[in-house]
Amino acid sequence: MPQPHHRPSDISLRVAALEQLLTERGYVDPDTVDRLVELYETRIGPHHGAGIVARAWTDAGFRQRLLENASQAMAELGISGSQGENMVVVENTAAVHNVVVCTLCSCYPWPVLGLPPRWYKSEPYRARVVREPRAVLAEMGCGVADDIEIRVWDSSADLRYMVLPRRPGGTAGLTAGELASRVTRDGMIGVAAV
Amino acid sequence: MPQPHHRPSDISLRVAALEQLLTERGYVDPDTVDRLVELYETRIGPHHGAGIVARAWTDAGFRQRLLENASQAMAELGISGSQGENMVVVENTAAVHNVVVCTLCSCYPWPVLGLPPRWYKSEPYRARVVREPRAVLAEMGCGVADDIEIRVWDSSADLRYMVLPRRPGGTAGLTAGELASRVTRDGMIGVAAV
Amino acid sequence: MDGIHDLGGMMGFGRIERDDDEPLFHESWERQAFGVLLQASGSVGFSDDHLRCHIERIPPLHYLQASYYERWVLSLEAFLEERGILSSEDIARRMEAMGTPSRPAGGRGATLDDIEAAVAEGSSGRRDAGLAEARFRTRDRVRVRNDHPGHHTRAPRYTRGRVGEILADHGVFVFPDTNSRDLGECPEHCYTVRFSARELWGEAAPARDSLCVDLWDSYLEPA
Amino acid sequence: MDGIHDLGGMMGFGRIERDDDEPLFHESWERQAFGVLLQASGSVGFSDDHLRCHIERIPPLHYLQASYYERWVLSLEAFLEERGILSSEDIARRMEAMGTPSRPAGGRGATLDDIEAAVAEGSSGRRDAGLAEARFRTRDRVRVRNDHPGHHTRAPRYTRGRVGEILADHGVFVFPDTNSRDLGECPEHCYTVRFSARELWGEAAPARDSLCVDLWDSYLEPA
Repeated sequence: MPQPHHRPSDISLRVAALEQLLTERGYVDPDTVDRLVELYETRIGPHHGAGIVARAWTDAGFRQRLLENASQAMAELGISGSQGENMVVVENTAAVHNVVVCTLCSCYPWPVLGLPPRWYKSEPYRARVVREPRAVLAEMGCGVADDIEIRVWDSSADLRYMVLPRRPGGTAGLTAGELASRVTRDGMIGVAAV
Repeated sequence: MPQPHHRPSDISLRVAALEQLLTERGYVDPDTVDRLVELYETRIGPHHGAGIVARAWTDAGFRQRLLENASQAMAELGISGSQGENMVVVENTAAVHNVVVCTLCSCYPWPVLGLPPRWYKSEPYRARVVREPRAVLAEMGCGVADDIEIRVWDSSADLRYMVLPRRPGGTAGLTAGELASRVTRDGMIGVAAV
Repeated sequence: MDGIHDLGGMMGFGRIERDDDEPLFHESWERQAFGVLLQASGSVGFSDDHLRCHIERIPPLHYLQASYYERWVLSLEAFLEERGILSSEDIARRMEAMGTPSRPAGGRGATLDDIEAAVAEGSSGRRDAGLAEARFRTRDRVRVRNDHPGHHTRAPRYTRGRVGEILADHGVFVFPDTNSRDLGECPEHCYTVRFSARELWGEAAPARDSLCVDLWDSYLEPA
Repeated sequence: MDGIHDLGGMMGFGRIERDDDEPLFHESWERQAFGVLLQASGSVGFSDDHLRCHIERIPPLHYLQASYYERWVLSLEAFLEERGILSSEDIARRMEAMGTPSRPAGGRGATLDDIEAAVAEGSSGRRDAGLAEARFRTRDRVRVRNDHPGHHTRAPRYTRGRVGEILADHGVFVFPDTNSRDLGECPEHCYTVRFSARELWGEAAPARDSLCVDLWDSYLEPA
């Protein structure tokens, strides 16, 4: 473990040295590094999750398959991959509001939501949402009525969780594409209504 | 609560400002501040504890009274005071080795040991000695045989603990004063044999 | 509260560093802070419960960065601000005005003997034994309630939900959970509870080792 | 290990700060670190279990000071040093030699589609269901063992000793406690266990709320 006194003031130099050394030793290829990042910058993100949600709202059979075996149902839409090999989708209902966290690190369903926002990885969120989810959700603008159960999912193992939000009212005539644009990343984490 | 961004680089200036303001408002008198500190610099310290230990080693009746009601027995020697109003003395025997900590803050028996050393207040000591006392004691040079019970006292309330170490062998002819000089602060915390 | 201060059992801290021939204070401001806090505690009604309560609220990163006496200072400031005695702004402004540390002139000139007598008196949290009934007796088996209150409390987290035996009843003491919040002294019996190391840390702990923790009556339930 | 990383339920952290219109990476070195780590994980055999294990060993103060990707970097370095691939000194020397950050020239030139296909494949910790027997079934009541191992483990501290109900058996997965220490995959059933909020946090918690935690078979015992 590098000791604190070795800690560089310039982490960017540290990472550059690491990449250079690993490249020289054949463990890393800088071009591949760039393409890997580009993938998350350009192709993988919460639009995947939003598409899944919209499809579930408009296709009862898909919704059923999604809740039974999320990874399989997602594969129908060509969505799969690292940090989402074993997906679980949990459905908000009139009785239950779900919210996802990883208290031990910051596990997150990358193939459907992309990389996590900073707040999801922050100590306050990880520490607080398991103990006082109502206060946290209210603070984040997503108050939940007292008669609704809040169910917090702490992703402590290989399962990765996505919330299927409730379909908002007044959206009967919308297409799946229009519906998808209503779905937010925060809604699929469970800290927003949709 | 002062926020981190208010945190002064110069804590000494902060304390000076605090003392000046509290003096102006009549809550503090700088001369009394000095005398209070002087008391712990010149009069109160582990020599009090060492005297108690030596007396217990040489006076069976005192030892008995000390183990039954430490505050009362100490008062016989004129020792009492703040952070030691309710003292408990725990005796090391052939079967039990005692060690004292305060995991929640750094409670310590001031009237008998003075102010605590830095290591006693440190996170590693507070965190580790309750969970792995054998490793901690070995690391501190006070290995305890496997067939001896280690009993850790976590001073979580108003009681303050002092360990009565075992009297070392070969000290039969010594006076109480000579014995007292053998007793260390660490022995009375329980991280040294004597 | 289950704050960073509740360190018992937390791993990852590494070795215990001991100083050789350690001075009583490492910095002159520590000396001054110690004296100021000791005197102020009496004059502004800043009890140990208040001291601890405000230390526990220091955010975790700041807590770990701060030294022992720095935590005292932060706690006293928070208390003074809460009571409307001094604000953070008062202190910041004064720091700016002072520029460099200096000390005010002494006043009453109490003698060392006066001070020694006052300190020897102390200030016990013990209250009349008749003020509360003991729900437990020596040798009773008790379980520490699995409560996680947000306020100041003195049952270390590693004892919550665990079963031990009452080793001693020390009598009746001011209850920190209420006293720290100015909800009254609400005195209760305080016991030493002895736990086996295995009960607290699991089967890997040495069979004969034990931990003794002092716990107030209402932290406990029959086991 | 019961390290600082095990944050669930810890109090004192304050408000959750959200960024408006947050970029995917806040600094260019984060972008680079993310890519390097992703690629290195495959080429040096740095599993998620190893990543987490070494993050958990970062001393608490340093852990809280470090950002998310900085913890990744520290962990990867610790792993590389442990395996004898690169030492801290190698990195320090190279930093000095470089002076300012620069990037090496690209090599193989994998296409975005190639990379996408590899990432879409993923790398699951799931193993053949026949490799382990399930000791529990859906609706069984289980207690999380009150163990506090010094090594990497995935039962959050707030669940230890608490009773819940098996909500689902997800099949058989590589066991992090052994895999992180190179003691083998030792695959086990992994379950979602549902706890009432009151069981975890005490009677003050809302009666209907619950928490679901994924726990391996050997973390559990019948309740």
